[in-house]
Amino acid sequence: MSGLADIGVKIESGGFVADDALTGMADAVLREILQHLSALRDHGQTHVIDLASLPLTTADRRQLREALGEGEVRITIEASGPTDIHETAYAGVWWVEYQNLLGATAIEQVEITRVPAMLPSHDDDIAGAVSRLADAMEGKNPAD
Amino acid sequence: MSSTDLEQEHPLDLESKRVSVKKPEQRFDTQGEMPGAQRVHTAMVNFVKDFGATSAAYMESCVHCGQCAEACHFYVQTGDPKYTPIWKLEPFKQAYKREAGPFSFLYKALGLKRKVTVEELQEWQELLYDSCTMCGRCTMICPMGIDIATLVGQARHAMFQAGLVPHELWAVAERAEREGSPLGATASVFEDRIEWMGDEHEVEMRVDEDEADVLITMSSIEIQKYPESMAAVAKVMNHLGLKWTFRTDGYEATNFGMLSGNTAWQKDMTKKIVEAAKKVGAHTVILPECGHAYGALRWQGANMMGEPLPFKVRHISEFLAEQVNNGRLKVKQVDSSVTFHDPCQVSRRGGATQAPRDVMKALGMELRETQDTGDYNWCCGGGGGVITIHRADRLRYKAFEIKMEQIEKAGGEMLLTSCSNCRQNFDDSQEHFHWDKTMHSLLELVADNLVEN
Amino acid sequence: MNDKKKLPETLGEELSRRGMSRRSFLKFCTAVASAMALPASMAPVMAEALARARRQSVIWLSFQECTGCVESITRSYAPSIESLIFDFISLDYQHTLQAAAGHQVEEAREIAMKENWGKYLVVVDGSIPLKDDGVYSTVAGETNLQTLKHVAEGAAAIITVGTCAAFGGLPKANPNPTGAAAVQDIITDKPIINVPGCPPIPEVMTGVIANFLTFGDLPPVDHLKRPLAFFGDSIHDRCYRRTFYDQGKFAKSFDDEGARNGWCLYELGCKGPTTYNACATVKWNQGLTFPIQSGHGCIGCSEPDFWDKGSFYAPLSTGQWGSAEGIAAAAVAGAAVGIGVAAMSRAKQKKTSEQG
Amino acid sequence: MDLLEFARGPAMQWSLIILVFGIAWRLFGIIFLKRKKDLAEPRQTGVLGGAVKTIFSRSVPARAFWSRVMYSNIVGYVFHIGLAIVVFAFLPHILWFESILGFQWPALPTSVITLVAVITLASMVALLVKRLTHPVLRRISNFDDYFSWLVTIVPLLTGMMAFTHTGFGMRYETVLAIHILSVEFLFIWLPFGKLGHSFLVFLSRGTTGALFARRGART
Repeated sequence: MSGLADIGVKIESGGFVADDALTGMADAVLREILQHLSALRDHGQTHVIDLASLPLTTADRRQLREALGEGEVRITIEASGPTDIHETAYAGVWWVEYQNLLGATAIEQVEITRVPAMLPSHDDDIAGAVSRLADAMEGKNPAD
Repeated sequence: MSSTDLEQEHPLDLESKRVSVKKPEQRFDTQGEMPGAQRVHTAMVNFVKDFGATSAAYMESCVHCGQCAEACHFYVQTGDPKYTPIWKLEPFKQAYKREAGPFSFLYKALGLKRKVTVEELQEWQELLYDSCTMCGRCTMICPMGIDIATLVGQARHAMFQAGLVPHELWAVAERAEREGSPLGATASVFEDRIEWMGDEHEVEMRVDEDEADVLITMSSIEIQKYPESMAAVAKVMNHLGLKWTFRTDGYEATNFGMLSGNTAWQKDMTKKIVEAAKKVGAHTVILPECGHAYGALRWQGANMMGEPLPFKVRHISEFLAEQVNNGRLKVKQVDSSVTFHDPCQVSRRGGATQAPRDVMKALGMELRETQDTGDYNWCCGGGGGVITIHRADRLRYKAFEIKMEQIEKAGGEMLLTSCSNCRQNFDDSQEHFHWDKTMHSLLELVADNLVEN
Repeated sequence: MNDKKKLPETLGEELSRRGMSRRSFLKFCTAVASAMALPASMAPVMAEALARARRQSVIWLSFQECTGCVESITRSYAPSIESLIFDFISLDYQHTLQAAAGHQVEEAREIAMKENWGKYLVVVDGSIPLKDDGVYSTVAGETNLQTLKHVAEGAAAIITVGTCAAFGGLPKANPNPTGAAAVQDIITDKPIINVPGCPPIPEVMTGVIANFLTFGDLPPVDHLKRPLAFFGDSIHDRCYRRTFYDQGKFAKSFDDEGARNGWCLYELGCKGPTTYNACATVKWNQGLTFPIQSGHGCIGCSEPDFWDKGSFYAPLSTGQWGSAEGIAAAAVAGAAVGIGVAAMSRAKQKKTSEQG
Repeated sequence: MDLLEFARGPAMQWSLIILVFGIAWRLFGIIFLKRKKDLAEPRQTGVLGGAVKTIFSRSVPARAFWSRVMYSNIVGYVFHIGLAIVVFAFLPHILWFESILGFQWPALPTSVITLVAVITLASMVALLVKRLTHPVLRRISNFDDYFSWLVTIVPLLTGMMAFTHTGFGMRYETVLAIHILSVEFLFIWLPFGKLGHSFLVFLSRGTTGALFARRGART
């Protein structure tokens, strides 16, 4: 071989073929979601399903996502990389997707709750915000 | 013991359809005075003495698949697993493992394999003698190619040395050793019968010629029960214009030494024929219609004598086939269909399966084969000395049912064989079952249909 | 290490000092929980607990090592939330990273030990030489063995970082000239957790420390004392190329069609089936890739004695069948015994034949 | 040294040495026993041809016996062929052979191997059931028959466990080590028990073939 250009490298896009088959896992997850959604209605119990912990193929995930559909709310959070949250077509079922700083999907979760845990402002952050706002109004430079 | 003693001790039963000694009132199935342990020891020593590369290869390769049972007429007809051919060798397999197998040192040191007992050997007498005709059908089915029949023969040697032979078989063998014939066909009886047959059939008989190209031997079954075969063979020989002779010092072709397992006696019996043939300078010895006689001289003779035989050995059916094939023997056409029963020792184990078929073809007969025929033919059930043993009768008849059924199905008008032992078994069984089929001799049929010169 | 400013007491304070929102922290905790296979609902609980956690004194001992483990942990692709944990802990002794030198350093260590007796964490990278009284590696006139024994005495727990500290690693490889040993071979009376790998995955380190900070003890471990959350599955079990293995599609060389198609590397000596680590799931360089994804089989670096288990390129199903000479000798010996036994049997036969 | 290293290292070396030693011992120990010269005039002299022919012809039962031995033959064949496929057509095994022989051959897809392994397993169970229930087989069976069955089925079972990553609580490398060790035990046992038929079959079939060919009987 005379150079790197001669090495035939096949660049595959969009995941691997082997990972692209339906296993029927999506149906099982849907049943689990239904159960937890009922628990939310009856007892106010929340639940999170970490999709990484389940043996889902890319195709399974796609199927699950399509089955849940899109709802009214769509939120983007910027905190150490973007986080996309949207309510699915079923109220109380949220699709949470964390991305890392490189922009790759790090974690995908289905959260069954009224408000996703990421959304509410934390007391500590609020406390910090109070002082920062006050400082800002007094014209102080927060950098000091 | 004189010959009168012989008559008193084990009188021959010449009246019945098959020849044997009269049914003993009291059986003596052990011979000689020997403590049990010594019998076992003698049996094992003699078994191992015979042991060679061939038997070892066989003993080692058995995978206990049990298929040999399916080839054995005694098992197939009774369903009793003890008649499984390889099981008949069990004590000797045990002995082999203990004495010569790869773990023999372990077995001995740890006493893992107990010694075979004399009771077991006595029990096995029935399996080795009463229920094995050494027909070798099991050899044909064995996926490992083990020649079980050979091993049974070897086991019989050991059993004989240990004095564990069935009463009748020992009696006829002993008579053969002393009188020269197992069934009372002494030299003088033989001579008388030759003369009688010569007169009766107006055929020229040649006895005790000094020189001859062909020595004709006879089986005592023929001499005693089917003397016509002597006339028949003489007719054929004369027809061919050969220089032939019977010899009173070497005529008995049966070898009960071999069947009972006494190699010394076997050698004695072989020696008589060999020496007679040498004396007259015969280039061919013709064996009669007797299956085991063929094996005894054709395949074991030279080995018994320890040197190659200076003459050719031919079974009569082989000889007839040669002669019709080369055109010297001219026969008339017989307008009949025929079913042929292959004698195991001549066909399957002798390699002369085609010979009788050539002869029947020359006779223009329509051959109607049984379902299993030729090399896969079912044994008549009487070979290997079984026919002489009274206590084996029930089992022998049971085995014979296969033959009757297959022959009925084949449907030949005539029933032929080229073994007088098979023939007497057919006669005896015919009587027992009141069957309407009679077995005939191939040789006699040929002799009756020679084209006049 | 800034002495002038008052250091934050808790991790929560450290967060607000850095202007890092609780949402970022929750995200980090969610990632840790996911990696450690904790229930997803544990993440907010973990975040609260960690935020209240106090600074942890850590003494890092480096013995026979190559500093690759430290490199792995400190040289992250970008400043990440993982580094937070390292900033937050009080790294009271670390040869490579500390500014001070000489006797001061040893003194600082002694002080930290005294102040946090029974509470400090000990992190060890590198193996400990035992041969010839351990002369092959000494620091400040003290052998590694002496140092380890001394420091371990007041430790709350020990975390080994890298295969050398966990199992002996390269220094212990045959013929092991220094008599190298693993920490667990020497210290038997303290909780030890092994984070092997050559080097180990940074996220695994952080996960273990986060676990210690959150729950006050070490996470569940396997029979080799490795955290089950990261070492519970083999590389093979979680490998994205596993399907190809199941289908029987294998790369035959590193530049064939199979290799280009990303087929299984079993035939090229991949040790994935017998190697337990989180490479296939956590991956390296912030989840970018891991060796198999980059086209090379797993070499089994998180397993004991991986150097001595045959070639990295020999398939797992092969083994040492010995030399052809050995086999030939066996054949000759067998034949000799066979012929001998046969000859003996013949002689015996001859004897019995002559007797009777 | 852990179990897997032991299995892949010294255990493999020694089991192969014992295998080769044992086969040589058994074969030479039989071939060099007393062999009487057959003095009878042969009907034909193509004795070697007869031996070779019988070695092949006995692989299939004669037509006359079909109805009586069909079942055992079919199951036996399924078991032997199945085992051969699993041993010789599964890629990890081929790689093992390659490490000894220096060359490899194409493997079958693992899904096929799995199917074959299951069928082989079933046929072995069927053979055992027959051995335990058929009067003839019960009568003639001994320790060797059952033990050799066990020694053969254990590698098959552990192999399937290793392949499917089913350890019943055992780790993969332990299962793999047990699989390799079980094969090594088979190597060690093979020359001395009835598994020796794998090489003795040529000797016993050949012996009878030569004998019968000499007599002009069916080989």
